[in-house]
Amino acid sequence: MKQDFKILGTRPMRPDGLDKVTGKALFGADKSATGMLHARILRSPHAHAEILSINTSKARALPGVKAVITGDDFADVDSRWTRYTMQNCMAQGRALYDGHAVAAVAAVSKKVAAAALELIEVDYKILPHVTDVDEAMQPGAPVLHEGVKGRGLGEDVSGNTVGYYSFGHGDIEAGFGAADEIIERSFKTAATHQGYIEPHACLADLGADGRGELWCSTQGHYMVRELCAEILHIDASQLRVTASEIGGGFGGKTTVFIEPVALKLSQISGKPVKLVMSREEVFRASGPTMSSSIEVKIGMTKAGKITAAHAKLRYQGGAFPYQMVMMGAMSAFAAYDLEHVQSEGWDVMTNRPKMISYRAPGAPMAVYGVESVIDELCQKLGLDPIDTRLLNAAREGTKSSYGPTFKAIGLVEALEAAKAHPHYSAPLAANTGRGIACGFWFNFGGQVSVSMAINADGTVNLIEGNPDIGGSRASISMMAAEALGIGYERIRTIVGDTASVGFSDVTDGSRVTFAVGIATIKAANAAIKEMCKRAAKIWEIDEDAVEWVDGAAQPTGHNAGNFPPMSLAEIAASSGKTGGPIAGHHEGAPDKAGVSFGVHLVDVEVDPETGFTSIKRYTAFQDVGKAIHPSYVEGQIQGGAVQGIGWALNEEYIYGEDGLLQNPGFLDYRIPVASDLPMIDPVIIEVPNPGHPYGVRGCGETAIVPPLAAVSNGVSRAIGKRMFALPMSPPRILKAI
Amino acid sequence: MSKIHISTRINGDEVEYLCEPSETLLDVLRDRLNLTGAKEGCGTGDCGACSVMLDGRLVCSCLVLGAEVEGSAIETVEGVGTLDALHPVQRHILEHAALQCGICTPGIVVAAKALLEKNADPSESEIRYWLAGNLCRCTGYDKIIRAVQAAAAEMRGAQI
Amino acid sequence: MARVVIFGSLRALTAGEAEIEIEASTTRELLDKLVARYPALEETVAAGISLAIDGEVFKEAWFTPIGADSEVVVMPLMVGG
Amino acid sequence: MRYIRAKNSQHAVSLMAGAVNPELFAGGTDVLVKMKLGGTPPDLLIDLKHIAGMREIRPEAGGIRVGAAVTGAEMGESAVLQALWPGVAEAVELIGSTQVQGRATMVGNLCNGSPAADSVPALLAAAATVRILGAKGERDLPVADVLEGPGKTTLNKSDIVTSIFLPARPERAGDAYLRFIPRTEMDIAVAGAAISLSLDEAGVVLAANVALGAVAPTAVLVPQAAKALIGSRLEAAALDACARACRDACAPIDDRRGTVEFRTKLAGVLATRAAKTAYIRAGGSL
Repeated sequence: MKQDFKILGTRPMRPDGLDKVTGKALFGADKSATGMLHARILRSPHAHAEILSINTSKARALPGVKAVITGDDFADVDSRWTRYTMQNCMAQGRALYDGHAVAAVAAVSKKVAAAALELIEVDYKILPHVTDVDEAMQPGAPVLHEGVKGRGLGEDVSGNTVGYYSFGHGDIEAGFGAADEIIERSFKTAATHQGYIEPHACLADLGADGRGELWCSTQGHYMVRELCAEILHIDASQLRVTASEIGGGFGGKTTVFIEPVALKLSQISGKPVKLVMSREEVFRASGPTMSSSIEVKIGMTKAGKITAAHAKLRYQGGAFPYQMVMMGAMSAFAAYDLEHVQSEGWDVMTNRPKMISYRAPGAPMAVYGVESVIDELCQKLGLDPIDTRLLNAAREGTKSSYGPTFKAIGLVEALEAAKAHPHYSAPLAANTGRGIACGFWFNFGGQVSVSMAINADGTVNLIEGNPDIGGSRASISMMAAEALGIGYERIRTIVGDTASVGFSDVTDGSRVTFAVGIATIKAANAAIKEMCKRAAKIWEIDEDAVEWVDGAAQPTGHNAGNFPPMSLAEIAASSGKTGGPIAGHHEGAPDKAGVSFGVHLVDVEVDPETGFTSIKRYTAFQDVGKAIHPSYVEGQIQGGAVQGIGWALNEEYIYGEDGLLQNPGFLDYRIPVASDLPMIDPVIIEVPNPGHPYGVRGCGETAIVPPLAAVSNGVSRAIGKRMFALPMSPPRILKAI
Repeated sequence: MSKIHISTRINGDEVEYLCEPSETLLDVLRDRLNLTGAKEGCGTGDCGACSVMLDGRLVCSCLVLGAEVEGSAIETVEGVGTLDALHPVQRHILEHAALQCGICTPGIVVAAKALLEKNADPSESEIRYWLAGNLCRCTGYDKIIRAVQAAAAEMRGAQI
Repeated sequence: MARVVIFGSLRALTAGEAEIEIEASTTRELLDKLVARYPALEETVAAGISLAIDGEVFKEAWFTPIGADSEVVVMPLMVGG
Repeated sequence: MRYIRAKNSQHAVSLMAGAVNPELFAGGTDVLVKMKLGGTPPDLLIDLKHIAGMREIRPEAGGIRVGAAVTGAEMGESAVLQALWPGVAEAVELIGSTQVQGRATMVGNLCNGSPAADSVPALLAAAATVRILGAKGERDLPVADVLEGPGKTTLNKSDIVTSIFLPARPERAGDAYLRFIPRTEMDIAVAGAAISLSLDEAGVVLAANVALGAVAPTAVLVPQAAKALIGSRLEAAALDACARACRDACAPIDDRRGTVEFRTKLAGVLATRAAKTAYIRAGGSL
């Protein structure tokens, strides 16, 4: 594995930076077209209702209205998973949650579109609803969809229970028998929203001939293309999707919500259609993550060795079948080397918006339960929480709780760094508690395409297919520069549209720097091979006698020929005469992404009279394999930690008895603001991933996993009472005190 | 209902437009004047992505009517910095990697510049409270605060 | 013979077997033989799975080589944020 | 909807009288949010900001008169206001973000009728009066007489509030406002408490007003809590009695921002803390 880097580990400016600090960068809602219409969506005011009829005639008659659609305008599709996505975009037959789309209009102005919505008459028959996961699992609960109950599930759970998973090994009963202390606890966590600041937005233009253009804010424009092509029954080749700059996603933009609607309105009206969600719509109808109800039981010896561990996870994922609890069940005990372990999970439907991924989906709440119980055991047995975790920590060769045997991993290094950090030994003030927790995420590889052109002036253009959600164009340019041996500033990386470069999986799973990085290195190697070939031709020596060193071709030794190195720029300059343009490309599906562990340390102060919690100090340790651009790696760690802090303290979807969402706005859905926080101190640990030529691991998701438990453990220690539910809002803490 | 004719000054230039009485300044900037630097993250004054300066005050342009700025002076992110020189706040945001997705960045730039014009040496706490109305979901604010501190230090140095 | 490890809830489809020995040189061959032996697994395999081969995770790749003594862990198709 | 800049106060009153569902418009931070969230839009918005005097903070009879269109930011920058009524100034400055402060007004905060309005408890404690121009001319009312219920005031349809008067205050006097929110900024008060008091030379409380916000249909004065402080040097027993009286005065609701139990508890805690701040501002030492 390469170790001596010239570019990796430096902190150059990102290529899209200037446009973003000057307001020039174009996000989803920033593009317009000549003759464009404005669309709006009518949404269900009920948690669950049969749609008896929709009368759109008055809306259609309003001057300026060019198209009105309902669920009837969408023909059925083959895949049931695509059907769920389609029916989430536009209800067919029943409205399944507060905010579910039931009709849409396109009109000459926003004002006319809004007026038209008021004229659509929907006749609803209200049906019983359920929004709580435990209630939804009870036999007799209102069932969202019949016939989708998970395989092998019995009569003890309702038809809302769409999946069951279990993982683990050993004999947990035997393990609990060997324990000196066993603690079993129940936890609840609220649904949270990804909370990206940019609402979903798109500009669609689809002709009657099935040729279309779509501009949208997404984590994956190929995913958008394929879903929309399937839903609209058009050819993928005919729909060109361009990813706008994306104003945050965190998993929430890994599906479609509005794009098929805008395309359908455009197809009917024959005009470009712009559709932008309001913030209220974002909360009511775009992907929150799951809420959960969790039981964790862990046995430990007096010395702190875990003898057995068992978790039961019940996740609520909204109004359609989904598969996500397995990610939590696999993550729950991943940090520990356990002989006897079992984790079980149930996916459950309710009358809430369809869940979608949120940064390490499924893991934070599972790990919250586990790390809470471990912390309580440490307190009860008088053990140091880091030493205890070190005693049980997973390391190279550990058979993980979800099956695979770990390769080189950095959990022990992260725990040791935490133990040695001044934060861990700093004195604590009154009413303050120090919490610690580990976290884990798998990280993925997946399909990727990169195309690289060497220009005659010695510069390089690179096209890749993954929307840049947090600076990846910079890290990809850096890896290209490192591989080619030229300066970072000589490379321009852009995110191509679906017609300009091959398929790429969604920007998710902390995969982009890893997977696009590998493809970039391979594309560079292909270009290098061609450049060596050109040099060999010029020198009239054998191609194999040329090697690439520091951005130049050179003979492999004196025997090969005595020529001074020929730089990339020189080879490029003559390329027109030596065989034409030089390029490199790579399409592949790299795997071996390499898991990542983090350890978070937090000091929280609780006001004993009000229950107000403030974060006084926060240090986050994470193994990232190799930090390409350390500033953006730090940013991922800091951002993930703060999202986790929000989840721990204040963020929650609040439903009333009526099944309606009570807080669809940033006023009462309380994400952390600048004044809520101290600096977040990131500590980068680099245990190289053997599966990547530069040692890269994904780093984006792990950081949201530990903070829920770290903050809860800190609060519990500060107030001397255990907390068992998130968010730990002030009324809840005060009640516990 | 007739539209209202407005003459105002935006980023130093005289601008005239017609707007509906109910249109916000943000709508006018984005939809009529093609100044899309100010973003609509919420439309209710909770996120600060639409921050602009109105007659020397930092405001959310989503909570200002297009019809009420007759004779005013407005500065948007497009008016911050010059072609050959970024404002120190902009430059330090870039140098400190104080953005990830960048959707909140225009609002942060406008708000932070306003702070430093009022207070050349703000404490960390003052910066955090001043920017509390500018939501950022990516960064955890750390690098933003550091960038503003660095810009403040540079600007103080430049004044000596 | 590769040792194939079946995760807990999938064992209902493998007659309770947690570990199965299969002779295969690639992932596709392994999956084909697995389904042939346990037809109840067909739906799960068709819907997509991830495999960990000696600790390294692969998503839906047919031609990944499998060593003679490899440990292959069958996992659900994973998703991220 | 129409938008009109009122030329003077009388013009505004007559515009109000002539419209069906008019709204007065100064900072717009409540009106525009309601419109965005789908409330019935007014047929007429009457902009008060350009009326002479509406944006003035001016000394009057030892007190201070604050015009209806004065923003929170302007109040925060007023040295005379900060010196005389720091509790009122801090209450107004707590409303919303820096951006909202650039627009929001104290009069708007009052007239919006929210039980959780930050400035209202401070105005009640300060015994402020409201100057109203209506169809029948001008009148002054104590702030308490303007409050009616959630989203409601006692103002007549064509009434406009032109200013609020903060009276002169004796020597050795101080006021303070504290609120509780789940975050440090950007939230609506879950509970709020304002205290205004004056001391004798020995540091004994001579007079006091205690007011609470967000714990009843309107902000309320709590005379029993004030009585508990009078004659004390804020000894523990006096503060306990004040807190108890505040809790007793609570008639809050359960909602997404807080529970009855939580709000009631907070009222006592906040009143105690605000009393201490006001006491120190008045020159007392604890």
